[in-house]
Amino acid sequence: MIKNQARLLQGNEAVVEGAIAAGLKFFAGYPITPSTEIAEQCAAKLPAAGGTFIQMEDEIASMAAVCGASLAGAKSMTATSGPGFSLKQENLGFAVKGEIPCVVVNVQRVGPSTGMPTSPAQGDVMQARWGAHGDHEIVALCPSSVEEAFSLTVEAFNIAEEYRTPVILLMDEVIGHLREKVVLPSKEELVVKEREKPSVPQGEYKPFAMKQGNIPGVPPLAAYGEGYRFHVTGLTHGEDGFPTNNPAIAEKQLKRLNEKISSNKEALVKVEEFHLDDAEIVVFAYGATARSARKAVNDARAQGIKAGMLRPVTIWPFAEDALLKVKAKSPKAVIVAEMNLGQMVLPVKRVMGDSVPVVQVNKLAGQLIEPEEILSAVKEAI
Amino acid sequence: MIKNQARLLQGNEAVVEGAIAAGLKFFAGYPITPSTEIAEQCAAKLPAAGGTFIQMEDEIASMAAVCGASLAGAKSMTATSGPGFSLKQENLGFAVKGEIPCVVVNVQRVGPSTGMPTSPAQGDVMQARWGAHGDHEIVALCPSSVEEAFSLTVEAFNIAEEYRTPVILLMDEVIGHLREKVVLPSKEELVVKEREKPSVPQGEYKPFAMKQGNIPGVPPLAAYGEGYRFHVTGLTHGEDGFPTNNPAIAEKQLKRLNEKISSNKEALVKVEEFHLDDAEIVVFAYGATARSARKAVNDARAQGIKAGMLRPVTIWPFAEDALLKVKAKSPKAVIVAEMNLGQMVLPVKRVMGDSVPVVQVNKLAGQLIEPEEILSAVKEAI
Amino acid sequence: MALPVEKYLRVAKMPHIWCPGCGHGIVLQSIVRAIHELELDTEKTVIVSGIGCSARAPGYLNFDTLHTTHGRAIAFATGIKLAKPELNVIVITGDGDAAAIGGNHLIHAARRNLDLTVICFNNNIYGMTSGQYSPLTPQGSYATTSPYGMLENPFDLCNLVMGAGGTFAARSTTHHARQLTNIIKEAISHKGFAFVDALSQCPTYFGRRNKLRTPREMMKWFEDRAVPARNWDKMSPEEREGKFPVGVLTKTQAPELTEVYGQLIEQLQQRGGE
Amino acid sequence: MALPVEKYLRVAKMPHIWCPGCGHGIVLQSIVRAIHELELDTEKTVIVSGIGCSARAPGYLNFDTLHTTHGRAIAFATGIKLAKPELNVIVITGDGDAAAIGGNHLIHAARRNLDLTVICFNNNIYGMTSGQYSPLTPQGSYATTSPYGMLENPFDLCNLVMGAGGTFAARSTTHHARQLTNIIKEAISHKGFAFVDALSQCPTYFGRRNKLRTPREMMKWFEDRAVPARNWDKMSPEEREGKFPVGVLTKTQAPELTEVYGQLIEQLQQRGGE
Amino acid sequence: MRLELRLAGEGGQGLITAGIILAEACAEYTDLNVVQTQSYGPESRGGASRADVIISSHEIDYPQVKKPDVLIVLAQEACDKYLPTVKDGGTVIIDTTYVKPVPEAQSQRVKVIEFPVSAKARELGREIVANIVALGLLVETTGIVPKDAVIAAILDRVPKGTEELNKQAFAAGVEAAKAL
Amino acid sequence: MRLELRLAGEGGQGLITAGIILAEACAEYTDLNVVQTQSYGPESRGGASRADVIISSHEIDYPQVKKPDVLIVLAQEACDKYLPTVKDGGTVIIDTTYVKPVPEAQSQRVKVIEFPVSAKARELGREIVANIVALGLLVETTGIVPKDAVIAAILDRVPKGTEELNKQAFAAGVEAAKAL
Amino acid sequence: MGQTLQWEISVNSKWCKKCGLCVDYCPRDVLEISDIPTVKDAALCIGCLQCERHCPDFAITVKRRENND
Amino acid sequence: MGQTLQWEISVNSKWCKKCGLCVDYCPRDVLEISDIPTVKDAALCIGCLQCERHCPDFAITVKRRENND
Ligand SMILES: Cc1ncc(C[n+]2csc(CCOP(=O)(O)OP(=O)(O)O)c2C)c(N)n1
Ligand SMILES: Cc1ncc(C[n+]2csc(CCOP(=O)(O)OP(=O)(O)O)c2C)c(N)n1
Ligand code: SF4
Ligand code: SF4
Ligand code: SF4
Ligand code: SF4
Ligand code: SF4
Ligand code: SF4
Ligand SMILES: [Mg+2]
Ligand SMILES: [Mg+2]
Repeated sequence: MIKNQARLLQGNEAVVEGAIAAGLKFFAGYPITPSTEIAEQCAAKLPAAGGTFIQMEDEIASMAAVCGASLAGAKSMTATSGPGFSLKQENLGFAVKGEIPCVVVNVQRVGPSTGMPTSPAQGDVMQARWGAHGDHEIVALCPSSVEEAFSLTVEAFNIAEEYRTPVILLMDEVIGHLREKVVLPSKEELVVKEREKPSVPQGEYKPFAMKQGNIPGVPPLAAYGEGYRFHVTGLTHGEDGFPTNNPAIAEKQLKRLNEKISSNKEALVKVEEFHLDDAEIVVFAYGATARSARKAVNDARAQGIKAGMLRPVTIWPFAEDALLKVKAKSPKAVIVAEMNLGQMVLPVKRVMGDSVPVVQVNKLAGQLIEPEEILSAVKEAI
Repeated sequence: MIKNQARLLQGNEAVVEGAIAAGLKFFAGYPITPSTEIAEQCAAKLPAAGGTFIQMEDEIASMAAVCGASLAGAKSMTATSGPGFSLKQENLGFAVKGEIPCVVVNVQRVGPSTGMPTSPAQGDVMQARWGAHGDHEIVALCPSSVEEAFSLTVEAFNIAEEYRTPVILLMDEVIGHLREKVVLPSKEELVVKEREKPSVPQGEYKPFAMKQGNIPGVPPLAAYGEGYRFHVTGLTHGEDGFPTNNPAIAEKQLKRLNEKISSNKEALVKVEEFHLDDAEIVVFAYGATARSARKAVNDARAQGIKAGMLRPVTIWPFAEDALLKVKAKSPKAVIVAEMNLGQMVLPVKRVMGDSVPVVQVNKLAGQLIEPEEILSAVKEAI
Repeated sequence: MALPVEKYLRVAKMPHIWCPGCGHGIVLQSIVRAIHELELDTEKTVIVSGIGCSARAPGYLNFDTLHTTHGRAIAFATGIKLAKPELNVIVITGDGDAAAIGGNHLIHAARRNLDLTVICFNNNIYGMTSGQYSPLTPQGSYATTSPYGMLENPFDLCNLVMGAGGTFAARSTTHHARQLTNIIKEAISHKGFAFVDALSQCPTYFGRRNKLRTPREMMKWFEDRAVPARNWDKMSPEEREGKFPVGVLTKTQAPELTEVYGQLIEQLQQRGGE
Repeated sequence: MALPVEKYLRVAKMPHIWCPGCGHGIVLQSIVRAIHELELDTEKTVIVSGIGCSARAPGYLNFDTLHTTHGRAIAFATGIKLAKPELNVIVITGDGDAAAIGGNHLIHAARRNLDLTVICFNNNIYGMTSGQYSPLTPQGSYATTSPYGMLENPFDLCNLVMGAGGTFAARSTTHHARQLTNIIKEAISHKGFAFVDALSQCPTYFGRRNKLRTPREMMKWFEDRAVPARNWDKMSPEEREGKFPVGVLTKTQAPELTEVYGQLIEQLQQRGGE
Repeated sequence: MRLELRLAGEGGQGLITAGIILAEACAEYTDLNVVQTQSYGPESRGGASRADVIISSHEIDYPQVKKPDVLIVLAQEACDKYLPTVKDGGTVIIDTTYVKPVPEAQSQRVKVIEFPVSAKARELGREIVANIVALGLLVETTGIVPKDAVIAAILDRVPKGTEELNKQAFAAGVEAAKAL
Repeated sequence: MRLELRLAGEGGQGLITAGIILAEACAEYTDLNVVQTQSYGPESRGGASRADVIISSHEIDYPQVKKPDVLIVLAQEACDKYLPTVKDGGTVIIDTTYVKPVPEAQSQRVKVIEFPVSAKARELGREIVANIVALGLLVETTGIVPKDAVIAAILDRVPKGTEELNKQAFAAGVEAAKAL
Repeated sequence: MGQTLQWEISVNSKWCKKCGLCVDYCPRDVLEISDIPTVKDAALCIGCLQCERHCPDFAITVKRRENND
Repeated sequence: MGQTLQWEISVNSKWCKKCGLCVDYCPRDVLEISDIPTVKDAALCIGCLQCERHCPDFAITVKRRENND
């Protein structure tokens, strides 16, 4: 028989396919359920793709090695789950501060602590935003399907490289372990972006310049070994990358660091709007939960209820504008469904204010929320 | 000359005085500016108080040792700043899950990453809430003076022991390094609480029982070496402490774990209300910033402006009720002043909804917000 | 000597989760036997572990037990021991747990000569996460993350502990179950930090990938390669090739940390009392 | 040989932040001299550090430089080296950075025999945070966190690296500045992991508290206690008391990780091309 | 059309592989949509094993199997555990080599097919191909996936040298289903 | 009443200690409120050093010194850096041993007191007590803290055997202020 | 006494995982295994405990008969 | 040639931190220090570089005079 274009891929596998398609050249990781297949696939596939895989001594070292490799010019990635994600926070903060492009995958399982290693959760959504100390913005993407595990990995690399920032691919165990039929785009269809290189002579290069670069606030990045001989530090630094205690310079740099993300929200924040136009009840859901939500919406529509779904594909920065549009239409309720005790519901409530009731559907013991559970919330809210 | 009752103490020193007064018997830490004096004072003072100080190999090990010591029955503490606090997150989550009483001090400095080690910030407030993976509640206290550094340390131990939970003492560099005149309470004036011991026979002890204990949801805690021979794990577990994959049991336990904090908010959440009664402008501030806010309120009052301040002494759980009371009085604005890019302003906005404008005063480059800066925001808002 | 299993095991939790033929059960039995033969007070003995197949052991042991985070068992145990020096504290760990993520805690406890007994269930592989290479996986061996054979050198854990200044390091295997018991007894009795490298077989992940088809075959591998420590020293590098020493490899005396600290407390409290 | 300082230093950043008489400047100079004498390509050499007084060194060096997080320099360097094996990667670290929080990365890099040169500015103390004890602080010495004298045993870092399987370990001191330069040259030239324990003085925190009143006095301490490696082996334990060996303590050859990995890539790519 | 299938037994019986092969057949050789999931034990140490496959002509939203249309069980424990989950009127295929007859109460609720799957595989030469025999049964019983697609998928996956054995095993399953 | 004082010089001159002693005097021997803060260099490696003390009869809210009422400087760099921060009409005490006369523009804005603090200390036997001489000058100039309180606080802190020297140093500072 | 049965060998069938190590390690061929191990010839047993010590599951025990004197 | 000045010793006063190590290490008593080190008697210098090698601040350099042949 002749094969068609499609393949059966596991979510974790699709991440690796996406990463290699995006140009991954370095992976450092430490095994942890339910993300381990990502490391295993990288071990198998990277060397033939001219890249390097290494299993480090722990997650801290993995995150460090990823930063180092990226500064040497390699597109880099690591993958983990909750406990390892907690350990990576300090060096993730370093990547933010040093403006080092890289992709960090967190396939979420039930916490807190060791929790339920093989069961799905969405309990690290707030941690993705706030897990590292100090003020910083973060970009996090949240796939709902194996296809998206592929495409958002490519997107994660593109954002990382374009914005000089770590990007978190925030999966859940359901998507990580799900095998699904997917058609991968051809090389020609793929949009792969590369980091901007400095255009100035070596002596004039300022790795943290305020104004240079294609994207406002994002300075071009040289690679080690190219003769620019630049300095990167986690200390608050000036445009030249050297530490400063001058509050005016510090303030400027810290603002740029944050604004390169926050002021580019329009480009960064992607959502899926499903039957939103006339929706009286809006379900807000992401990741695997959005698949249940989609079924619930369809079922509700079948029963004559005007339901819709807003799915943040970009989970951070927060999809505030899309929600404001929802709010403007004064739906009867927004239902936030998530596999945790209620995390994204907090910003949703903040945006909805006093006028739109926000209802929660939560599940936190390792089971995917079922369409029926959302549907009954929809019915109750109507 | 005869000394009076008062002493000049540094904030960090006061923490150690408070801890020893509360019964501290074990300190494990790793030096980091601006918290190091806490470790140093513990090294000097603990052995004479019959306790043990150890400088561990890193912050992860410190947090681990603190958990171990607490399970062996010793009141335990560690202290750090941002980078170390990031590293502690995984084991902090273990303490939450294992319901292990302990106190974790974070003296905040400017982040992200190494940032400005000797300059103050309040950039870890959200991290304190969300830094560890998985759903969990946390208690965090935030002193505004050296006196409070003492009293809230005692309080932190009391809450930790009573609620079987880690408690974060969230300081900032200003308070940590400030020397101030304080009068410490006498032994008799101090309220020191001890963890509840099991009252059942050894064979019947369930370390994670749903209903036992003085405080609803908080099971008594035996110490290792007392013959109870119990098991503690970071895996999701049942009442007996052994791992379970039964979603019903898991859900119950995870809910109890969270509700023992969230449903006792009334007892846990302390705020200071300053001139709130007739306030048209309410300044929301905490830690060192609240001292500037207090001056700003006084100055505003002197100029005939009805300003007031709400200071969350307990920073987590969030002072929602106190804010709702503020909201009920429909002030002209709530001004949130904090040494970060805007963190606590998010829940404040959520509670204030659409009716009360929320204004931000932020500073993020290592300088304490000045009273004048808050005052001018007050004036603008009136 | 028959083993009163009910005294030491939480029989209600048995059978344990380990695969058929997993060496970890044999090491566990050796520990229980050692505790029994030493007549340790079961109410004054705490067993601490990290995360891994091996780390599940404490759940079956009827003592005060603590199943911590991956790699951190020794650090938790440090807190227990310092807070209550009268307790016997035994750490059960895996080669990944002890030597990968937990390597730092291992060498620091060894350096401090804190009176812990650390027993590494060393199966050369990450069992719990289904067979990735560990820092003990021999060069050339296959694991899910070394699909082309392990490229890195492995540690010799006893050498590592000795290099860190450890006062007791020993090795045995599941094949040498009797010796293993005796070594664990000696380790527990040692005043100071004691490390036991207990070679164990993971038929499910290491064996299967490396053409060692049965548990017995894996244990035969141990049998064939183990050399008693007393003979090891006399062997030439060529003779040592492909072999490893078993037995007590180092045993010296040095001040133990809780003792030293106890003396300090006593001193200062006396001084304070004067 | 006169040192063309402008070629190697970021002169605009000088003078450096170190205290008067701090040994770190002497170690730094030895590194620069070694680089100069080896004629390393300054555009193909990366200097990586963690956090500490020592870790500030890269800021003054006119190379690609990376000042990372505390203890993690070797792990960052691992990524750099693996991603671009043609670079010379030199890690500058402190005794706290390398041996306390960073101990695990040190032993793993040694085990892997990754071609890094790690130079530990070992002043027995945490300088940057104002004088707490480190895992290298000698027993009995005073530090702000050992107000009653250090109670723990210190590491011997070269022994630790050797125990981890390191292929090159050497020690020298700021007193032996010339030897130190030569040792660093040898370390950089070594194909594989190379570790240099460079004893340095912190007059501000270690000296002051331990009655070593001047930098010279501290260096005299090194002078008096250092024994050339070739003599060390012949000394009895009593003779060794209070002394330490300087020189190259171990140097062996073993496959280097980037080479091995490079071969794998080549193999697989050829296979793919067939 | 959305069909939910469950394959359950013990670790080592190869049912996860069978589930994946079935899903690959759909994905790579047909126009059907498909998702496949499986049980991950708390510690993935032997014991029970389960693979679920959802096949649909439409997009598959909710990706989990709650009430399988068809269940095939190769071990008693698996049968006890999953039989009650089968949809009313659904089908259960039991491997009589290891599974006792289904209790009356259940056999009225669902259609039961009995076949000595493992014994048949042993008969063919190696019990290890019981999963492929099971696949044959399943494919023929449901009729949803073209058999040549499944055979192609089998051949994509099995080790060199075992192609014939596996084809025979699949055929045996198919035959058995036809005969029932 | 709220008085803001700043003591500035180089690391090693003991000005932080002097600031703490002054604050301890207020805290432990008077009814005054007091807070003390100091500069922490980015890396606390030598260099400039600064201690601030706020003394008040009321509660002290904002704890930092923005514009000191009184500044005492024992090093040129400190003078250059902090002189401009002094409140209009405030007082600056300079140690003429190390500090050049204050420029015209500033000396019109603030009151300048000149005294060879360090030279005086050297004269008394050890330059190390310059900080205590400075304290004497400061206390006498401001008149806010009772001198016996300060002397008591000095004696609480200084090493055994140096009590007399320190008392003399303090007295010398007081005398100097009186004489000016 | 002589060759009477001195050793009582028992297998806990709930714990036994059928790995066969007890059989492999018995030096006297006392045991055999099809499902769980069984005693083929108890008289051969010398009470060496090899089976017990190498059982990963605490499933086989060898005890001296109490009434054998 | 003879005893003419072969070595040129220079101190970078902006970098020198006055620690005195150069003086301590000079085997020929060439240097002295009150504020920053100065050359007492350049003729005694043997160009051993002890001062330079032990200067933590790259502040003292010893160069062979170029016109000394
Ligand atoms: C922080 C963290 N990282 C990774 C894991 C995943 N993990 C669990 S056990 C394990 C390895 C276990 O290997 P080993 O210690 O050798 O024990 P074994 O299972 O082989 O007995 C890993 C990587 C984890 N639980 N936590
Ligand atoms: C995670 C973390 N923990 C602690 C610190 C604080 N810290 C900075 S440097 C240092 C120790 C430095 O000692 P060493 O490595 O010996 O360097 P030295 O300053 O002595 O040269 C510490 C503990 C930190 N920056 N980050
Ligand atoms: S996976 Fe390996 S180590 Fe884990 S229980 Fe099975 S055989 Fe033992
Ligand atoms: S504190 Fe010590 S190590 Fe740091 S610069 Fe000063 S002398 Fe050197
Ligand atoms: S005790 Fe020895 S002889 Fe007896 S059955 Fe066991 S192994 Fe065989
Ligand atoms: S060794 Fe133990 S588990 Fe294995 S077959 Fe024998 S009795 Fe059963
Ligand atoms: S080169 Fe030698 S002799 Fe000349 S000044 Fe320097 S140390 Fe003295
Ligand atoms: S050694 Fe260097 S810094 Fe020290 S006094 Fe001499 S020239 Fe100056
Ligand atoms: Mg293992
Ligand atoms: Mg040091």
